[in-house]
Formats: sequence, structure tokens, C-alpha cells
Amino acid sequence: MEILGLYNYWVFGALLMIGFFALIARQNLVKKLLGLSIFQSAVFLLYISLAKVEGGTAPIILDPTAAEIFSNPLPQVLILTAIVVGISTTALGLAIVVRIREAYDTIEDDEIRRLDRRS
Amino acid sequence: MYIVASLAIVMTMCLALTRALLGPTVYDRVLAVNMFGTKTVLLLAVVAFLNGRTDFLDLALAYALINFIGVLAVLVFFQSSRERAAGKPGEQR
Amino acid sequence: MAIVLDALSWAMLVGGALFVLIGGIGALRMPDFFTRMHASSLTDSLGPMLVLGGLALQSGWSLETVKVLAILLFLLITGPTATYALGHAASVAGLKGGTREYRASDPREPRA
Amino acid sequence: MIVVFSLFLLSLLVVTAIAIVRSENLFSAVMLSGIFSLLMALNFFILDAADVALTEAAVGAGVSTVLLLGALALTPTEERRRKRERKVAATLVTVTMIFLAISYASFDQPRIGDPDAPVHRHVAPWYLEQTPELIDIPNVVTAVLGSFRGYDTLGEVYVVLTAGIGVLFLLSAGRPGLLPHRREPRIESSLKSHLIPHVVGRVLIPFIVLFGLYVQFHGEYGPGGGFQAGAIIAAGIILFALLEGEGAALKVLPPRVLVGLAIGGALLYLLVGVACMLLGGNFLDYSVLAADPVTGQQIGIILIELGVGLAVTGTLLSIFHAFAAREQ
Repeated sequence: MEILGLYNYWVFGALLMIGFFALIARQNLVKKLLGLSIFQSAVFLLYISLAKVEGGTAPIILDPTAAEIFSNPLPQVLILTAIVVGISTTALGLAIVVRIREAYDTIEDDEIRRLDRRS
Repeated sequence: MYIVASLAIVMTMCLALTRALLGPTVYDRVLAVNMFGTKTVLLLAVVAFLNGRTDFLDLALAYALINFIGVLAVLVFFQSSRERAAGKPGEQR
Repeated sequence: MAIVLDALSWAMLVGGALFVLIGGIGALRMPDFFTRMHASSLTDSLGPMLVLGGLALQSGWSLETVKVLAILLFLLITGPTATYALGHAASVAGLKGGTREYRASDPREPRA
Repeated sequence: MIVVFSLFLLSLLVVTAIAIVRSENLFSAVMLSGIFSLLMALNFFILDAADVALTEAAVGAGVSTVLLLGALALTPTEERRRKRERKVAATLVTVTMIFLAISYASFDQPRIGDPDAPVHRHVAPWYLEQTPELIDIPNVVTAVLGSFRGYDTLGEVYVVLTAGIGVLFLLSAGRPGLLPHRREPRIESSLKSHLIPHVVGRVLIPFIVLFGLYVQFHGEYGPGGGFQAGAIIAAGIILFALLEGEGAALKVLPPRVLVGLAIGGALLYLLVGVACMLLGGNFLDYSVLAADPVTGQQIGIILIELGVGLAVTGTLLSIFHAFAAREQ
């Protein structure tokens, strides 16, 4: 049981590296962006995992006198805002991809570089 | 009993995910995503009862309302890509 | 009375879970798209009805019941609509029914 | 027992992520990332983060899929097939090594859920203890978001706004004016011809917007707040745009209004902070807004949540319309 308490870290590592792999090894720019958002989600997962307290519940204190255990609100606040920021930055990335496609007629990284070299 | 129900739902999610991975047509994938969404609503509701925090049913309600948009967006996407493939006049690409 | 309601709600929960599972198996094992859709769409209505009905019985008569019933209502409206729309799109695109495996001539992924 | 679910759902997350990276068709990658988002929300929920799960639900189910599809409509959906390159193999080895290193390092980390972990020993107990006393709202997450760490949130709102402005700049190049203008009527891709989805969707829109408002103003008492509400309302209006065609949605909420909402919301947040300074407090110290400091805090939080909601709705809808306008 003790070892299972570390499982979230491993999943975090795996997701982080899957996203990183997509970012480096895939040539397609949209795929790179999807990899970036997986990378981002890995970080979200790490923060929320850290916020968890055993036997706790979400930090909404309905009855201040009751002695309940609550999970840590701070990482949740950070990630809550980060999710919305994440979608807007992904949109920014997609906008850049759309413009690249209009200029080069391709969204493959190596082809773009080849076209750049030729001109 | 909540446990039994949620286990069955998680198993079903697994099956739906397998269908999404296998495909083979794009419609199978959309179907799997739709199924997965319904199962998510159910699991959220059951786990809210399991944990005794029924004030969190809002989450399931949010998914029940919003999941539909994804499927409709896919349909609009199909429709517009079909129109584009048919080469409608006035569509410069 | 309470024990009857309790037993009924447990039965509904387990029954609903069973139907959900059957739908999942059907969606995985059926041979082509339309039969898969058949399996998943029917159970996507019946399963939530039973599961959420069971939950509503459990919660007694409170705000939770209203929320559970609202979730059920929205699922019952949107689920079949999504299935209809998807099936319509698939048939317009020329996907044929019939118990056979996927063929290379079927429209696969849309190209932009 | 819930631990088993948690492990299972986390594993599904990894499987889905691998499938996203492996699939060669970008459309199926987008569909799979929809499933990824659903799984993420479930994991957040099981890890006791109801607010975060609601945010992921609001953003992931509606807005994110629509934006990705909007971009895919403008780019090829098929990834070019290529032979396995040496670079890929090298990357795979490197990535595996780093993964193993992270896993090895995890043995020195506190177990998940350990109440004595350093994270839980820092400011968090103070927040949990002081919120009922200083702000007196049940949802500690909203209290920390709005009041204790109001600076952070202000910054995040401006990041969202900046990203939105960036998208508008990038996608409006080559046409007159920064905002996408009303265009000639044309054959639009809408679902008008599909009777059943059209009717059902129209029934649903008021409920989505109503639910968004509920999430906005119930955020002090349950999971919710400006970020979630903004995303949900934006999703509702995007549904309208999908059903009636994008032009009809622009007629109801013209681009100017959307940009006005985004900027107005962000300014409202800033002005609340400035008002606090003018009334003799610190920047974003809402205690001075009313005679009673606790009431002042509550008023401040409601105002800034409103600002956040407006800014997020305006920005997300502007981004959506910018992509849709580029399509022609």
C-alpha cells in the first residue's frame, strides 16, 4: 500500500515524458501542440495530487465547528486559473499554426525548414 | 452498492476507450467519446454519493449539459469539410 | 417502507450498472458501426435512468433529488439527439450497415 | 476502495496520452484528447478538487474541442507518414531515461495524501483556519482565489486577455480592422437543416446559460466561480453559433461587444483594486469596501469574480469567432 502512494508521481512522469516526446519527435505542429497540452496536464495532475490529504474532502467548509480534514486549497487555486490560461495559450498556438499553414501550405516542421532554406 | 455501480461504470469506460483506440471509422471514435461522456456523468454522480458530498452533483450537471456541444461541433466539422470537398463555389482555399 | 425504498434503489443501481456494462461490451464487440451505435445508445438511455433513479431514491426528497433528476432529464434529451445526429451524419457520408467488417472503400477519416 | 479507482483512472490517462501521440490522424487525436480531458476531470474529482474538476469540465467538454476542430478545419488533418527515423529512437530512449529518473526520485517524495507533507505545513492551514473568520464564505478555494491571492488571479486574467488579443492579431491579418466584421451572407455550415439537433440544442441553450450564472454566483458556497462560469456561458453561446450559423451569433453578440466584455471584465478587476487603494487600504485589500471588513471582503470577491467571468467569456468567444472567420 505504501508504494501505491507514489503511483501519482509515476503517472505524472509518464505523462510529462509522453508530452515531451510528442513535442520533440513529431513533426506535425498541431501534434506538437497536443503534446504540449499533455505536458501541461501532467503538471496539473502533480499539483492536484500534492493537494490531496488522506481522509480529507474538498475545501468547502459548510460547518466551521465540525472538525473535518480538508485538502490543500492553494494548489487547487493555482491549477484552476492555469487551466483557463492553458486553453487560451493553446488557442494562441493554434492561431500561429493556422498562419504558418497559410504562408507555407504545410504544417510539418521539417518541410517548413526545407522551404526556409531554399528561399 | 455504490462501489459495484462505479466499478461497472469504470469497466465500461475502459471498453469505450478501447473502441476509441480501435476505430476503425471516425464515427466509431465520436460514438466512443459520446459514450465516455455519459459514463463520466454517471461516475461523477455515483462517486459524489459514495463520498457523501452530494453538493458536488453540479459537476455531473455541467457535463450533462455541455457534452452535447462536442458532438455537434464534430457534425458541423464533417459538414463543412464535405462542403469543401465538394468544391462549393465561393469557397476559396 | 424505508427498507423497501432502500432495496428498490439498490436494485435499480445494480441493474443500471449491469445495463451500462452490457452497452459497453456491445459497443466493443459488435461487428460494424450501426450495430455498435445500437448497443451503446439504448443502454445510454436505460442505464442512466436506472442508476440516477436509484440515486434519487437514496437521497430522499431534497435539493439533491432535484439535481439528480435534472441530470437525468438532460441526459435523456441530449443522448438520443447526439445518437441520431451521428447516425445521420454517418449514413449521409455513405457508411453502409450490414454485418461485415470495415472495408477500405468506406469513408474513413474526413479530409480537410 | 476509491484508491483502486484512482489507480485505474490514472492508468487510463497514460493509455490515452500514448494513443494521442501515436495516432496519425489529427481528427482522432482531437477526439482522444476529449476523452483525455474527461479522464482528467474525473481524476481531479477523486483527488478532492471539485473546483478544478468543474473548470476542466467547463473548458474541456465544450470550448477546447470546438477550438481544436476550428483550427483543424484550416489545416490538413492527416499527419504525413514517414519512415521511423533515428531521431525518434534517440528521443524515445532519452524520454524513457528521464521517466525512470523521475520515478526513482519519487521514492524520496512524501506519499500522496500524507498529512505531514511539507505542502500541507506551509500557508494552507492558515488559509483553512482564517477563511471562516476573515471572509466568512464556505468555499476556501474561492476565498484564496479572490482575496488571499488576488494578485495571482489578476495576473492570470491579464494573461488570458493577452492571449486573446494575440489570437485576434494573428488571425485578423490581411483583412480590414482588427475585429472580424460582419460579412456577406453566405452558405454557412450550421445545423439549421438538421431539425432534431436544432430543436434540442435551442432548448438547451437557456439552461446552459442559466447554469453558468448559477456557477458564477454560487461560487462562494459551492464549486464554481468566474473562470468556470465564463467557460460555461461561452460554451452555451458557441452552441448557439453552431446551431444557427456563426453570423447569427455575431448579430446577437457583435465582436465589439465581446472585446468590450473581455476588456471591461479585466478593467473591473483592476478598478476594484484601485478603489481599495483610494479608500485607504492596500491594492486588492477588500476590507475597506464596506464598514464591516468581512462584508467588504465578500463584496470585493463578488465583484472580482464578476470581472473574471466577463473577461473569460469575452476572450473565449472572441477566439472562437476569430477562428471561424478565418475559415472563409
